[in-house]
Parts: sequence; structure tokens; C-alpha cells
Amino acid sequence: MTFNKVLIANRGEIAVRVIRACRELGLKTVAVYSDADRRALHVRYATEAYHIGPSPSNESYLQMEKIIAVAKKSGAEAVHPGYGFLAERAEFAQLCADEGITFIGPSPEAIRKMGDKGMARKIMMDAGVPVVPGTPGDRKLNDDELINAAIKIGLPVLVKATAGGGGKGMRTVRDQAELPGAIESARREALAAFGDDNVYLEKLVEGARHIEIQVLADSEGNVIHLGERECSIQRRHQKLLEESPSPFINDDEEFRQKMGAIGVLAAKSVDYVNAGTIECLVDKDKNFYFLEMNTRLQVEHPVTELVTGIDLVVEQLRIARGRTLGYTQSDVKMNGWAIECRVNAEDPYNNFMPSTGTLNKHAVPTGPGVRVDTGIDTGASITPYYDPMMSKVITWGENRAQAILRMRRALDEYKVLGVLTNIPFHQNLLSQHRFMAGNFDTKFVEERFSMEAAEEGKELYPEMAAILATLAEHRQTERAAHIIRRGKRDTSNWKWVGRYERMHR
Amino acid sequence: MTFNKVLIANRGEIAVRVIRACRELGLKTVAVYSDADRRALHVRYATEAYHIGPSPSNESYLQMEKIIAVAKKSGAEAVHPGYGFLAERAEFAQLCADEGITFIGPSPEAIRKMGDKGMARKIMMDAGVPVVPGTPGDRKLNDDELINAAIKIGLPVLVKATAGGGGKGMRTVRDQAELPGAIESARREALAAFGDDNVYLEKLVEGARHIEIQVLADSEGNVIHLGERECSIQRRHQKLLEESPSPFINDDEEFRQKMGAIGVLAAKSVDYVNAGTIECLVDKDKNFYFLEMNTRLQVEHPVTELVTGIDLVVEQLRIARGRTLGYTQSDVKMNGWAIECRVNAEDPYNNFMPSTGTLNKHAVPTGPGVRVDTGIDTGASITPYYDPMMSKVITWGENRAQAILRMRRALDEYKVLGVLTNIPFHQNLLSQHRFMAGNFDTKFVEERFSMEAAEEGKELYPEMAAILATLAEHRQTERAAHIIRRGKRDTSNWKWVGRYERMHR
Amino acid sequence: MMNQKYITTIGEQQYTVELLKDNKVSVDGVIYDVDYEAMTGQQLVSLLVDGKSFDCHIYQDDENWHVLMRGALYTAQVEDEREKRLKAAAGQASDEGGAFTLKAPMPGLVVAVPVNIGDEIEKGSVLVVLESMKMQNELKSPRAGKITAIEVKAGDSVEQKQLMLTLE
Amino acid sequence: MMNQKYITTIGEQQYTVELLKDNKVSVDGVIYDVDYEAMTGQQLVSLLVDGKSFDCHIYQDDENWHVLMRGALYTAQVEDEREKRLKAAAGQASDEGGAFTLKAPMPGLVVAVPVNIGDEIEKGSVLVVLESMKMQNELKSPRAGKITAIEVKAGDSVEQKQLMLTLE
Repeated sequence: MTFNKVLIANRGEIAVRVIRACRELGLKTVAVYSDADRRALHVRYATEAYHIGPSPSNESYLQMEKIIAVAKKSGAEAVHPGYGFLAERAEFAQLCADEGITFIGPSPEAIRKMGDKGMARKIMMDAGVPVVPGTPGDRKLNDDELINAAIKIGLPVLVKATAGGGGKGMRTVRDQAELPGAIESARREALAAFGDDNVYLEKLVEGARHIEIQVLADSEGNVIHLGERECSIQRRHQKLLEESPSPFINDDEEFRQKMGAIGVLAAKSVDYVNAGTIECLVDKDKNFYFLEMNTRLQVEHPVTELVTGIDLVVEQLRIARGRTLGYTQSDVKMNGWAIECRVNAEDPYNNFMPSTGTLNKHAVPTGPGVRVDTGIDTGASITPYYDPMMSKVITWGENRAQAILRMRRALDEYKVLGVLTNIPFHQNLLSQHRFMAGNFDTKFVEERFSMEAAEEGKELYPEMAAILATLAEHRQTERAAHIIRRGKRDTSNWKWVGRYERMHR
Repeated sequence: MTFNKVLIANRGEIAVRVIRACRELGLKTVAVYSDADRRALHVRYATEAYHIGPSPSNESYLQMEKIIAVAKKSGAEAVHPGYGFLAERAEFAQLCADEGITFIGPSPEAIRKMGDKGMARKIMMDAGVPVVPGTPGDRKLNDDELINAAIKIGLPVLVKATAGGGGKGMRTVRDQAELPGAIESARREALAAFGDDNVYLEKLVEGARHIEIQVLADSEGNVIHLGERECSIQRRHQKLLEESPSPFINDDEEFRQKMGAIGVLAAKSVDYVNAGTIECLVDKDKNFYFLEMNTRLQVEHPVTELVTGIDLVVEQLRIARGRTLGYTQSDVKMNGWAIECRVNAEDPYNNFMPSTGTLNKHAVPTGPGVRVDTGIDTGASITPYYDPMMSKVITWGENRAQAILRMRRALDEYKVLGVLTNIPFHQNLLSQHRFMAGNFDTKFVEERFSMEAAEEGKELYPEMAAILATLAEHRQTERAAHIIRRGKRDTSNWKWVGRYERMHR
Repeated sequence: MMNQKYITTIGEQQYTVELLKDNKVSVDGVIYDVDYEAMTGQQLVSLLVDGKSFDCHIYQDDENWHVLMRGALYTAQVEDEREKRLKAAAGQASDEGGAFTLKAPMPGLVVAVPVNIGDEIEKGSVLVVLESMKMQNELKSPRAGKITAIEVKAGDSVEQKQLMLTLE
Repeated sequence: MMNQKYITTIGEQQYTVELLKDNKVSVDGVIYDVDYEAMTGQQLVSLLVDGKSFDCHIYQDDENWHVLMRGALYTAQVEDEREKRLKAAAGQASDEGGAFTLKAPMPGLVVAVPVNIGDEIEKGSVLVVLESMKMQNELKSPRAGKITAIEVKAGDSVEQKQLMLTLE
């Protein structure tokens, strides 16, 4: 299981993240890239880089055979899948195994078990892990059975696709009369999205938080947890901001260890190896329920790294090389507080519409307590081919208040030109009283937050904005006029250039 | 002593560093700037910014009266001096006091006592702090007295200016016959540099390391130390790389506490308040000697911040507001290892010649364990008016090896176009066996290191460099030809452009 | 010589902004000392107004300037005072009139077109659902009106700025 | 059509570099697959050679290309093969001959000029000590020779590229 060269079957910030960890262990790295990514940082930072196809991911990053071919050609003995793309495809893990390549992740069997939401529910229930009340999920129920089950569970319920993910094939039902229609439409959507119309039911946990447990498991059967992450700040089932610890758990160490122990139990029940995450719903009475297990590194892993001091990717690589975990449970101490904001190329003032273009500036914040993970650089293009996440800004503080304050100043410093970003969304969120008080659930962003309302409460400077816009317009007009007049002596009152520009012209 | 608005009487990375800390405490900030700095980050990140004069620092950043006038005009109730410029001018601290402005630093009296090297030696000796054997330094000795003293101390000795700093007015004497000439030339240089020809003698400690102790002292008399920093990697008395802990002390906790206690004693002996540093020489037998006290924040303070988790500038502000220290000695725990590289605009392949110009790229490294402190941005100019430090890269690791590996990858990622930098120096240093073994003293860089020798040991790629240079030359020739031919149909074999450029032309 | 007086509208508020000598600007008669320093490609501006420092991002679309400043967005319309007066004299011409054409804001896949030709729709109605960057985006109507043409259907791939739908 | 064959010298080593079709390059007969991607202002280049990735900084002075690659500096002279042959035919012209003029590499203050007109100096001798960026910088002679003119003295302020001294 030893290896010295790792192929990273991914792109963007996570590919760069893995390359950095490999470098620190003295491992060589192999990047793969599509047409759109020739200039990306993962290509430039890797020891080797190979082109694998056109920009659309199903012609490049999802091409298992091409990626395996690059691994063989370059002599890479291991593959790190990152997250997304092939990370949770059991057949890819299997293909690697068949080709004698170490897959840096769990067994195909564990991926398969956890990938089927119904099966996963069944395994967890059998192992004694609490799951949201609902149908067992390990066998297909017809519509009548589902309706009867819903009455037994009690409304409201969620209808969910067993093959599901990302909110597809999911329906909330509050009224019994809506049930048949919801089941039918969920089945239709699930069939279209996943090629499988099987659905199951879960009781809707109201006012719930999304809290997840990070686990690490080595091939010797040692399993530890690294505490929790709070991920309730979501929009359309996409996480936007995560933190560790959860403000809801805070210093309730007993509850943390209880959740952690369940996370360890869940991992052991599928003989899990490598880094994984148990996602839970936690209600206001601190009842918690298994939701699903992500059998890979999470986008939000850095918040755990900053509070524990443990490099999760380094541990993944260590585990994949067959070594014993570098830590025991008692080594894991949570120190301070960390927050991550996902910076997406989308317009928060226009319904979070994705924004594409070329970055003529990408100046990331720096300084004390600030970490940025990104795969792009000034000059990069944000294309419509991939998800809109440009970077992650992660701040650490001695406590939650300091982490929030550092995040606010980091976001103020972050300058992106060429596309619109959701930075203003985060800035507004971070100054909301409810957020600061840690008082939110998974519906907070969609139901209780609006950009307009958030900005009303701020100290505003409309006169300054008026001055700026007017000068910008004036300068633009003057520039246009200046070009026309070029060659003639400049007699206009061309005075609205800054002192520095005059000096350096 | 309470204040809500702080003027930062400095520029560059340290001005930005202080502004960031103020923001985190909800304090408003006032920047001052010279002509050359209109576009600098400290101007852009501050709440307010005022122009104080032309680019040369004696017409701007050293103009005490102008700075006080800005403080009054803007309503700033406190001044942070950063390091350099006015930070160790007792008369500036006094001027602030006279004007009712809080000086964020020690009393004028403490600055004065520690600023006179001879006086400081005397005070330390009286307090029981070990100093390098030599002349007392609190009275002027004539040449004959110095020669007699030198014989008593034993050669080799250092002749040093009492008003000295930065290696000026300093001579090493190994041979008695050289003594009169050395005293004379040291006096001449000291007179020219400081307007004072007084000199004193210190025994030369051979093979010594430069190790310093960080202290924090509040106005109630609480004084704590935050462990040591190793600063032996120097060139011409300029520090280039610092770390905490010192590899020489490493896990000798007893020695650390012994040095720390002496640091606390030194601070108490001048009723020190705020952050300060006791610089020591440490010989191979772990004898240590007080060298001088810096009565301000140090450039290298971040390495202490990363291993202790304590924000030194936040503590400075807290102390200046009259609060009790946020930590007791037993709260201070050193966790992991931190290294700082100072990135200077200078050519390490050409005798570290300063390099000036406009940065058409300044892309800083990011990711796990990497912090960058800087005051500039792409588009900034490096001018000859100020010192050549562009930024500091600081890495943290669980141990020294990880910190070094992270620093190597951070420096590989750091891209600066427009000026030359000393990044290649750091890259070469970090791969030297002696450095990695922690086996160096203050003479290491000057006497045992050369760029050429360091690169000989590396894995080199001259064929790749030949390909790159040839293609660059070819493209340049083709571009020139292309411009001449413009308008005609392009029939040349203009093929040496990348795939991406062809796609996007 | 250009006119130095502008009427700048932000939200409901109109400001009379006059550019004076010596880097001074008057806003509704209040005079400010202004230092405008364009950084990167005119979009990043360091603005100092009476010593207050604003690190701003400013960008433009067809009609408006958008200013991001201290974490809030301001949308401004700047009009030359003379223009404005002329326009006023000619009467409120056609702010409401004319067709609205919905163009694809980015390349993508049309997932749904939940309207039909002839539909009378409200401001905010969803016109097209476009999938791009792995997300479904609802393109909404900026005003009420009647659908007069639909150029795309579910399953179509569209290029950026491709015409999708017309509203009158 | 341009000549596609170059002689490139790094240190003591000469390489014959030939640019072939289809992004292939031959170095002393060994053929490589090369993808050259200029990033910012031609100075930052992502070079892929047979899949190996090199993130390089390349810059130029009067005679040489300087390549920073994986933490080491390579200084290369690139000559068109035809030029090179012509030069060789004409005999080693004048590498040593001609005057060397020392120009100020940056603005600064002359601290000392430790040589005099008529001095015969060694390669590496200090010609001028220039203070800039708060540091004293020793400007050394690139070769042996005789000082024929000195244009500055201690205490002078000099502009960048100002002539300071001539050596023959």
C-alpha cells in the first residue's frame, strides 16, 4: 500500500489542497485537467499534469478510464478523488483496486452501502445509530405502503429518493391530501436524475440544525472523531458557511462526546477506513438523527483542521499508506473557533445567479488567523462548466466572536474583479444579530434572511456612493472625449485624475 | 486611557497588521501616508487616511509634528508607532503624552533607558541580568581606558557605539595592535551616524546564537513572557528568517523558563509596560547574555503568535487601554512550530542588491498553515525610499519539519513579477542540511552559505530551462516580426503559442 | 468644456453632484474634499472623502453604476444635468414602454420555460429556468407584461446573451 | 520564415534546441513534447514537458534570459544558429574589449567611491558604495580593468541609470 506518486482526480481548490498535503509528505503529484483548466493552479503546482479532455466534466473529470490511463502512464500508485466528481462512485474505487492503484478513501463496499440512502438507514438502525423516524428504506415500498407509513410516522414528512443527493427527488408534505401527488412527482424527478424512482419517507424534523461529525479510521480498525461542524447555513441544500465547534453545542462536552461516539459507531458499522463525515439533524432538545454519511473529504474540512491542528489530508494519505492513525481520541483537543465562508461566483443581489468571466483581479485576504483555499489566480476564467465555488475563506479565533470579526475584515479585504461574488451575502449574514447569537436552523437563510433587510440595518454612505458613481461616469465621459481630441492640445479641465496618476503619467 | 480611534504612525505590512487588530476590537483607524504610498493597503484598509508629505521618510513618516496634527484633526486618541520610524524615539512618546494622546508602547523613560546601550547594560547588571562581559557603559571612557579594559576582558572584543544600532559604529578586534585604530574608526562612524562618538567594549561571544524573549507587561505591573524566538539567520545584522521555538532550546523547558524569567526581570527593572523584546546572545554552553531590549513590536512577532495563539497587537491595544493582561504565565503554552521568512525586494544572485519597480503580479501563497503579512498588492511600486521588505511569509506546523516543508511549498507558490526578490535565497537556505539540523549561529549566512553552493546540491533541470529560454526568445522574435507584418496575412509558422492562447485569441 | 453638474439617483434619493476645482465636490451644496484613485482597470477605486477612506468596487451595466462599499451595494444612475433637463422638458418618454428581451446571462441548459406566448405575467414571474454551474437558476421578469415570443424550449443549450424570450 | 534552430548556453553547457512541428522540441537530439503557456505579461510561464509541470518565472536583461524554476536560477543565452555561425566565422570579436560603464542600478546616495582615475583594478573590486532602501550596497566590477572616468563623489544623489564611472 505504499506509494510515492499520487494522482489527484479533481480540479479547483480541493486539487490544490491535496497537492499541498502531498508535497509536505514528499510525495510526487499528478494533476489532470480539461481544456478550461490549463492555466489553473492545480496544473501549475503539481509535479506532472496531463490533459484529459474537453471542458464538460462528463468528458474529462468523470472519465474513469482516462484517469486510470494517466495514472498508469505517469506511474502514480495512488489516486485521491477529492470531493464531488468520482469521489463517491463505488465503481471508480473498485476500478482502482482492480488496477492495483490505491484509492485514497474507503472500500468500494463502504461507498456503496452509504451511497444508497435506504440501505444506509437500515445499517445504522441495526447498529443502534439513531435515525430520523421513517420507512426502513431497505426495500421498495409502493405508493399505498408509503401513504400508510406516513400516517403512522405522523406528518409533516419528507419524501426522499434513495439514490438522492443535492435536494433532488425531495418533497416536504404537511397535508395528507398532498401525499400521493408528492410521492408521484418525487419519483418522477428521482427517475430523471438518478435513473431510479425508489423513494422513502422521513419525519420532518422542524427547526433542526445540520451538524456533522468528522471521523478518521485506519486500516487497523482504529476510529476517532474530531468533533463537530455546524453546517446549518444553507441555501437550496447548498452549504454556504460552516463552523467548528457548533454554537449550539459550544462547551457541552458531554453532548459532543455522545455525538462523536455515535459517529465512530456509524463508521465501524461499515468497516470504514479513511476520513468520513456523519451528517446529523439535531433538534432543539438535542435529539440527533443520522442523515447520511459522506464517504470522502468534505468541502468544510478546514474548520476542523484549524480547531484541532490536525491536517486531515495528511491523515488521509497516512491511512491510505497503511499506517496507524497519528492520533488517539485523547490527543484530539478543540482549541478556539473556526468559520468558513464559501466564496461563489454568483450575484447575491440577483437571486444568486451564477456569474462567469475572467478575473482581472483576485486578491485574497491575508494576515493573522486567515486561511484561504483556492485553485485560481488573477487571470483565471470562471466558466459555466463547473460549480461556482472560487475559494474558501477560513478564519480562526480564540473564540467565536474573534473568528467572526476576523472573517468580516477578511471579506472586506477580499477583492475580485471580473465576476460577481457572494461576498456581500456573507458580509450581511455576519452582521445579523441572530447569526451572531448562534440562533439559526437550516431554514434561516431561505426564510429569515434577505439582502435588502440586512443592508437596511447598516451604517450607509449613499452620498459617498453618489460621489463615486458621478466621478466614475465623469471620468468615463472625459476619457471618451479625450480619445476623440487626441493630438490636439488638451485644454479641457481634465483634472479628475488622482494625484498619483498625475505624478506617474 | 480609553480610546476608540487609533492613528498608525507607520506604513507597509506593520501598518496593515495594526489596522487589522484594531478592526477586530471595533476601533477606528487613521492611516498617514506619503506621496509614494497613496495606493498602499494601509491607506485603503484604514477608516481614515491623511497625506503627510513627500516620499522620503524624513519629510513624512518621521515628521512628529505633522503626525500629531493629524491625530488631533481626526480625533485619534491613541497612536501606534509600529516598528522603525518613530517607534523608539522617546521624544515622540513624550510628545504624545504632552498632547494627551495615548502612545501604544512603554513610557518615554523606559524607551530612553533602553535606547542608550551603555545605560541599558548598567541597569541590567544592577538588576542581576547577565550581560556580555565588557566595560560598564554608563560613563565615557577615553581610548587608554578602553585599551586597558580590553586587555582585562580578553580579546577578541567588540567595539560598539553606545548610541548604536544596525551594526554602525561596530568593530571586531582580534589582535591588540588593531585596537587603537578600531576604536578611532568606530568613534568616527558613530559620530557621523548618531552625532555621538562614545563607544564601549563587549567580549566577542564566538559561535553565538541570537535568541530573544517576548514579554508583555500591563500597567498594573503584571509581566509575562511568551517564550523565545530564534533569530540567528542574519546578513549584515539584518534578520532574514526567524522561528519559534528556537531549535537550540527545543524542548529544554527548564532553560526556556530560565531565559523567560530573566526577560521578565529585565522588563521589570525599567517599569516596562506594553510588548517588548529582550535580545540575547546564547553560546554553545547555554550561557546567555542580555544584548539589548527593543521597546516595541518586532517584525518577527508573528512566529510567537502562531505558537502561542496570542494576538500580540490585540494585547498591546488592551494594555494601552489600561486593562489587565488577558493571560497569566501559566496560560501561555507553546504549541507546534512557526517560521517566518522576510521577503525583500533584492537580488540574492547579485549581492542582495535592492530591486525597485512596479509589481505587475503579487500573488501570495495561501492554504493550510500559511500566513502572509504584507502592505502591498499587485500594481504597487517598490520605491527606493523605504526598506526593501515586501512581506513576511509565516508558516505553522505541528513540528519544525512540517513548518519547514510548508514554508518551502509556500515560497514555491509565491509569485512576484516586476522586481527581484530574495525568495530564492530562502528556498536555498531551507534545503541546507545545517539549517534543517538547526545547526547554525549568527555568522552562518555570511560565512557558510552561498547561493551557488546551495544550488549545486539541488536536482537541476538545465534542459528544461534551455527549452523555456529558447521558446521565450523565439516568441519574442516572432512577436516583433508579427507586428512588422501586421495587416498582411500571417503565413509564418506562428505555432508556438499555447493551446489556451489559440483558443482564446 | 464639459458640464460639471450631475443628477445622481440612488434608490428614491436624488443628489445634485457638482465637480468643483481643487478636487472638491459638492453634494446638494455640501462641499467635500475628494481624492479618487483608480486602482485596477478602473473597477477598484480608493476614495478618500474628507479623510474618510473607502475601498470600493464599482461596475456598470447598461443603465446603472453599482458601487460595493463597506459591505453594501448602491445602485446609482448618473445623468448630466442638461440631459436631465432636456429629458424632463420632452416629458417622461418611455420608461415603461418598449419590449423587454430576456437574454441568457450565461451559457447553460434550458430546464424549463414555465410561460406560454400570450401569457400576461406579473413582475417577478419565473420566465426560464436555466441550468449552469451545476445549479438551476430561475430567471424572473423585471416587470409585468405579456409574453410575445419564446425562442427556446426545455433541453436547449444556449450561449451567453442568446435571446430566449420577449415581453411587451 | 524564421530559423527554428537555436544554440542555447547555460553556464558551460551548450544545447542545440530545435523547434519542431506539433509542439515538439529537440534538445541535442532528444525530442520532448512541450506545452508553453504564458500567464501574466509573458514573465510567468506554465511549462509542461512530457507531462512534467514547471511553474516558471522568466525575465530578461541586455544579453541573457534568467529562468527561475523549482527554486534555482538558470541564466541562458539564446542564439539563432545562423547568427552564431556568422559570429564564429568573423572570429571572437570583442567580448573583452570596449569600455564598461557603471550606471546606478537604482536612485540613491553615493556613500563612497573607493577608487581613483587611473587605478588598475581586479574583477570584484568595489567601485561605488550606494545607499538605497536604507542599506549600503557595494557595486563591484564585473571584470579587471583601468578606471578612466569617475562622474560622482561621496554625498551625491544619483538617479537610476545615471552614469557613475567608466572602466576600460
